[in-house]
Amino acid sequence: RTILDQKAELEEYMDHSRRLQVSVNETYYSNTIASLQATDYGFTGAIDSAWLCLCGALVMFMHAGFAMLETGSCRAKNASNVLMKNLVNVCVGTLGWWSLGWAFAYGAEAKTNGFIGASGFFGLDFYTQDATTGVITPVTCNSDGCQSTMLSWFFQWAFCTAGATIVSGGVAERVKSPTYAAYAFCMTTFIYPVIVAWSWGGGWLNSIFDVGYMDFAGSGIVHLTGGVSALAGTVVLGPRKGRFVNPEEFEAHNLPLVVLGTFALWFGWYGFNPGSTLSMSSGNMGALAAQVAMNTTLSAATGGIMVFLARYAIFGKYDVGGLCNGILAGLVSITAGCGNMESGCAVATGFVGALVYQGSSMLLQKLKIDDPVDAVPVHGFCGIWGVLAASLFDWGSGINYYHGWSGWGCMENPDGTCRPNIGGSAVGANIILVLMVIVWAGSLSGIAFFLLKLTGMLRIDEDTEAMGIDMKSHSPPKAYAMSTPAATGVSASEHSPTKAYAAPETTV
Amino acid sequence: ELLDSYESHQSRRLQTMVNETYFNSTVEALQAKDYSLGGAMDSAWLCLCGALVMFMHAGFAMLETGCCRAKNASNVLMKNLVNVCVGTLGWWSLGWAFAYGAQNGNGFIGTTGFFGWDFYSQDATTGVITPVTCNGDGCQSTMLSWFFQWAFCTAGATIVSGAVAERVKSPTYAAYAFFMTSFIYPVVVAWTWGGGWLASIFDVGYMDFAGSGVVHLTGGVSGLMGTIVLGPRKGRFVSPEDFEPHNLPLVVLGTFALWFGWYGFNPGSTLGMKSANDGAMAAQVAMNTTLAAATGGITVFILRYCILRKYDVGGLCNGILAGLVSITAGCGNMECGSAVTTGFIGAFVYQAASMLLQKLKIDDPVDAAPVHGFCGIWGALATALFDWGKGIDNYHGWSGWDCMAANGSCRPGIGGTAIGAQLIMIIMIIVWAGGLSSIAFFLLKLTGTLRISEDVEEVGMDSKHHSPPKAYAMQ
Amino acid sequence: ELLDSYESHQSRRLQTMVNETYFNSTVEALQAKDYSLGGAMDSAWLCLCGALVMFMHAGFAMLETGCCRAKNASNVLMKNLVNVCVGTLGWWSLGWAFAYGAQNGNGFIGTTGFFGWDFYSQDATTGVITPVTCNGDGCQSTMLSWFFQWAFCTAGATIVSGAVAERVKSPTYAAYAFFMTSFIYPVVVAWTWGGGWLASIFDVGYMDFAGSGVVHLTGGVSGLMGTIVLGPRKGRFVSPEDFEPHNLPLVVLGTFALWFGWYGFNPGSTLGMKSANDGAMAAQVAMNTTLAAATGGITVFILRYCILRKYDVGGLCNGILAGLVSITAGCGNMECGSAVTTGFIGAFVYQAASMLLQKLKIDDPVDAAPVHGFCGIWGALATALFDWGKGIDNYHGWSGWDCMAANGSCRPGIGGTAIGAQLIMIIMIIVWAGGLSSIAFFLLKLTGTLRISEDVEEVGMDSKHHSPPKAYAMQ
Repeated sequence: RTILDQKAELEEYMDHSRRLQVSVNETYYSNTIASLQATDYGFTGAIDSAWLCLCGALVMFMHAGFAMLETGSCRAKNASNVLMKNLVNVCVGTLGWWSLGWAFAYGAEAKTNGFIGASGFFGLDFYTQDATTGVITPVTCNSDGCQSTMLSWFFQWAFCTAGATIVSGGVAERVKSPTYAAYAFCMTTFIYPVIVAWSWGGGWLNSIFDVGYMDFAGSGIVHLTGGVSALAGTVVLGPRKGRFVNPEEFEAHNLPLVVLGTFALWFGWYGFNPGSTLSMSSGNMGALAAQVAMNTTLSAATGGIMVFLARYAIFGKYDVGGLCNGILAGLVSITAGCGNMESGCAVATGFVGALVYQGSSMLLQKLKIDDPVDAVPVHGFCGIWGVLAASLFDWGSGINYYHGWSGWGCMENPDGTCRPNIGGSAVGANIILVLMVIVWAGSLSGIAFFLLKLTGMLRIDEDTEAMGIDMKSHSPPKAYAMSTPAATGVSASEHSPTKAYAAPETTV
Repeated sequence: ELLDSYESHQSRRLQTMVNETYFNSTVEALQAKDYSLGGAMDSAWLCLCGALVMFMHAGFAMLETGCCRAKNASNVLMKNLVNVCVGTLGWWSLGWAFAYGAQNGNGFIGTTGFFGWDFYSQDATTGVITPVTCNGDGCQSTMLSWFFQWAFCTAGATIVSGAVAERVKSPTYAAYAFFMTSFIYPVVVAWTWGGGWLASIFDVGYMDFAGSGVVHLTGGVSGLMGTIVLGPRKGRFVSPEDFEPHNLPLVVLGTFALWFGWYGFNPGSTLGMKSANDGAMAAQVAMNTTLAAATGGITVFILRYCILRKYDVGGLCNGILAGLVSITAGCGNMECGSAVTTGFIGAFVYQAASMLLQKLKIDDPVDAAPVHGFCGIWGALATALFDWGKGIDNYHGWSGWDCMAANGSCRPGIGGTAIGAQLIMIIMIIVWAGGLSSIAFFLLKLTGTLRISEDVEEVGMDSKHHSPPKAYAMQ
Repeated sequence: ELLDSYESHQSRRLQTMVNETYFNSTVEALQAKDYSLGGAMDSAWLCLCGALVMFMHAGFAMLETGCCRAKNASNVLMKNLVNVCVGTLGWWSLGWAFAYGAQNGNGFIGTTGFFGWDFYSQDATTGVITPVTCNGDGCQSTMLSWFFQWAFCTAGATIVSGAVAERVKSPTYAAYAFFMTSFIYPVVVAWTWGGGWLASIFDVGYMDFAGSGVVHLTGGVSGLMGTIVLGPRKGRFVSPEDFEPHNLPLVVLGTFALWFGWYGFNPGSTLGMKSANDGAMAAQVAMNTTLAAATGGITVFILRYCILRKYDVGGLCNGILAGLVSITAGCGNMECGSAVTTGFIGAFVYQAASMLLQKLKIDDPVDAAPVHGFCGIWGALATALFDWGKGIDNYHGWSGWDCMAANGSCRPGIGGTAIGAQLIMIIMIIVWAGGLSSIAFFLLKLTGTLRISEDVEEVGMDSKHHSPPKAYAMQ
């Protein structure tokens, strides 16, 4: 029996081992799983790139918004010049960001010396090339996934040139164009990049007070930098001639352009803020982007309607330009805190931002500081408010659960418990950020403009200002030629009666 | 010893075998990653598409401003800006909750989620926030839905602003816009996209992929009521040449911006982008949208040329919009030839409606009612008439490329029922939105707060009420 | 009992081992999920990029309108709108089939897919539709390709509309636009992107990442032929100051819209977005596009200032476009320093070509031929000259970051051949598109349907042919 039984059992074993052969070999298993993981890993790189390329393009479209808004807000006789300033700004700024700016802002050294980066000039070292095979690897990978340095360059380029464009509005209609181009280069290669190095680049503000600053998409880093520089510029330049004598001559010359510009900016802001997740590789990133989009929307709408109502209450007139600037004020205010606020706080932020904008706009008027497009109140003052709001309205429950960059959980101790009582430090850190941006950008811009003033290259001469820059320095000499052939004296005068309308213009 | 050798051999092989617990945890990690990527894709897609839809406001603003007279340009611009601002607050405070809040089976209106409350859950002890809701399909944040649908809601309300332009009092319109975005439109959504009674009517349900009926008809019929109650602009049918568009480049720019934004409106209405099927659907939607827009534009243009013997750029623009509105409901369940036909017929619907309004001396400054109302009706019908299936017996509806099934087999003979469901939807939207809007406008008229004074209308609102007093200072 | 205990122990362990069938089905599910996510990514990417490219029509319309005279503004706007509408129908009916239909080895022209037929497969019995075609790389819907390439096709045709503006008869231009989008351009695509004879020429093949040659040169050379056959606008070289742009804000807006749209045009030309390599390629393309645009703009601006001693905003705008066109072919296989150089040289090419046309008294109202034609040639050359490889021996071409390989090792000495291939492509496009376009325009001229009458040209097309008779009524 035992022998037979043992034989049967052994046969069963042999059967079993055949069954074992169909279970999975570890090498095969590992290869299969590794390829699946690699695909997922590759997806995160793809989705990050798609997200940031498209968001970067939206931010780039904000230049169209700035150009239309600023042009519409200025006088017709300088329209070409304002358009040109915006175009030159983005072209020069691109070369500045490429040559020096990115390296100062995001070069690896910023993380160690805390102040400024020093690698990646002219896009060098943006990829690695195998010396023997010549094969190029354009991406840098870590555990989160792979991103190309060029992706960061592109997305941050859009931010950099947008920041510089803010200044162009503040100094419009009286600054010499080559001077402004030189300043724009300075702004995009040094002033702005150094602030980025301190903050987003991983510099000293990143760990200040053991909490670090919090500025999700750049109320302080981008808008305050641009706004305070514009303030320096407009103060040094002085007001446009006659600005406070007969203000009605300085009204916006083309409101549809102003509104179009506002919508384009609002549209672009959906790249600016949601894109600042800087990746889209997980469901959490997606949820963050959605929250950012919602908060951005609410603050913009609240800011716009509040300024509109405030202006109506004060002046008894509808002010479309004010409504537009109110929307921008709301957008700037929410830019820092869109990622760590809930929707009610976003409405509150936009509400307060509207009051900040209106108050500072009236203050500048009172001080006879002439800011043609209200760049300083919108980007500077609301930028300050936005940075403060980001720490005051943090998601956490009360002051004890500051979330900051941690998203939806509290900032933690190394042992995984929530760090108590850091809300105050966080507010302090953001105040330091605000002060440092004002000191750095304000003083450097102030010095730059002041030196230019001393050398007489800053402001156009009175003659040009009276006539309009377009007429003096541009070809064609005016931005609009809406008149009929008859009015401009074209040979076709015999046909002119068939024209149904008369020219709105008479030439200067 | 036979056994011993067997065992040692076996155990050596076993060491290279994979332990199931380990395997399962690895697979779970991979599935979680895929799940998470799906959420990321959905968010990226809807955030970007929502932004495109938001840009349609720029299109509406430019189109309407360009179509009106220079003396009211500022006012029209303002109306569009105020509309989107007020509408945002309306959608946030009440609208979303009425539209997409839990209906608790009433089938009529949602009741949760006012002011964005309950959009995330917070752990009471740890304070950790979970912003997403997950189900078998993946995770989406409620805020994502809020944002994407916000763009639709305010776009729908803006339609009305065109119809009542140049004569409505601005604060009155702002109040109406709030009513529209917080109640009229959300209730229509609650019935349909929100899963209410129209979603299951006749056991087939309505079909309106991106909102020919839900959005455009709602806006269009409300605009029509507004313009009827307001009456025409002074002199509109006496000296029509005074009412021509004052700035055609703005009109064309607005049209292109709307067309561009429509690629968020229609393809984005897949409401997700986590599978190749979603992607294929979006591609089909994009193609159909393109074809209907182009067909509608060129057809209206040719029609107008036959009638007027003049080129009418504004007509061409409205024809493009007519094509776009017509295809909005059916872009997901039509093939491309049907899309061309839908646009073609939509052009005739628009042109006929536009001439009808002229004949009835109803003054719709931007032809909002013909474009959004009448073509919206046509679009909602076309989606049932041109369904992919093979004839009337294989209705696809929301099922995409497959027939509507019951117990695993295709349900026969439901094409007629589907058309019936569409008719009910159309009628209910007209009754609801048209009724409420006309009541609202009529009450406002009775209180004298609806229409500006004759004096203001003569001079232009800009110079009376605006600072600066004119939109252009080109000199 | 030894055996018993062994067996029970063993079987317990065996139960925790992974069965291969189970493993394979699990892995297959995961692979299918990844495969599906890849299709979703591709679709989201190309739908959105296609929409950006479509928005370039807004840019073209604003740029061309702003550059022309106020009296023809409506007509220029109309030409752009008609172009995109007619072009859509042309691309749908014939164009896509000629360009991307199966060539059956003829290498010259595709022959399947007219009117969007065969874009999906339908099961004859169940009626279930499968809209995607899958291969080893993943699944894409043919409609996705149709949509993305549609935007390119109509953009290419629009280039011509700028060159012939202000004097061509509108119906004539519409007929030409149909011919362009249904035959001239699709055949060029069939030779290149469609996989025809230029794709394998000289055993290296042409390299044109996003279409400096395929799109821009085709449009530019056709525009040049059109403007030569038409002759200059009356008085153009007598009183040039009358022909200055009538609305510079529109010009600048158009330029920004085009630049914005180019981020769909170039990065979207990865034609997929399912791996980190696709993503890195898109990022590189975006960076190079940016640098060339900025360099081109500022260089032309400075050149013009040196020549005119005046600031020329229109020149700056065209310089940006010149930089963009120049980088379009090589944005994928160049490093950033080369992109700056390409933009820099492109600016000179543009400025020289612009002055050459002036000298030859060829009147190109928006400088379409210098921007798209001449810079298109330069771009197609630059892509071979500035290839990533180490010198002439390691040509990369379409292989991305690696050399073109044969039998696993780099093929040496093919840089020269590659330049040759580019030259053949350039010459063939000039011959084909230039030849057909000039024949078409010449025949139209002979029949007297090409150019508007002197009378109309004098008064302006708007007041003669348009309703309303003027584009602006600002007063």
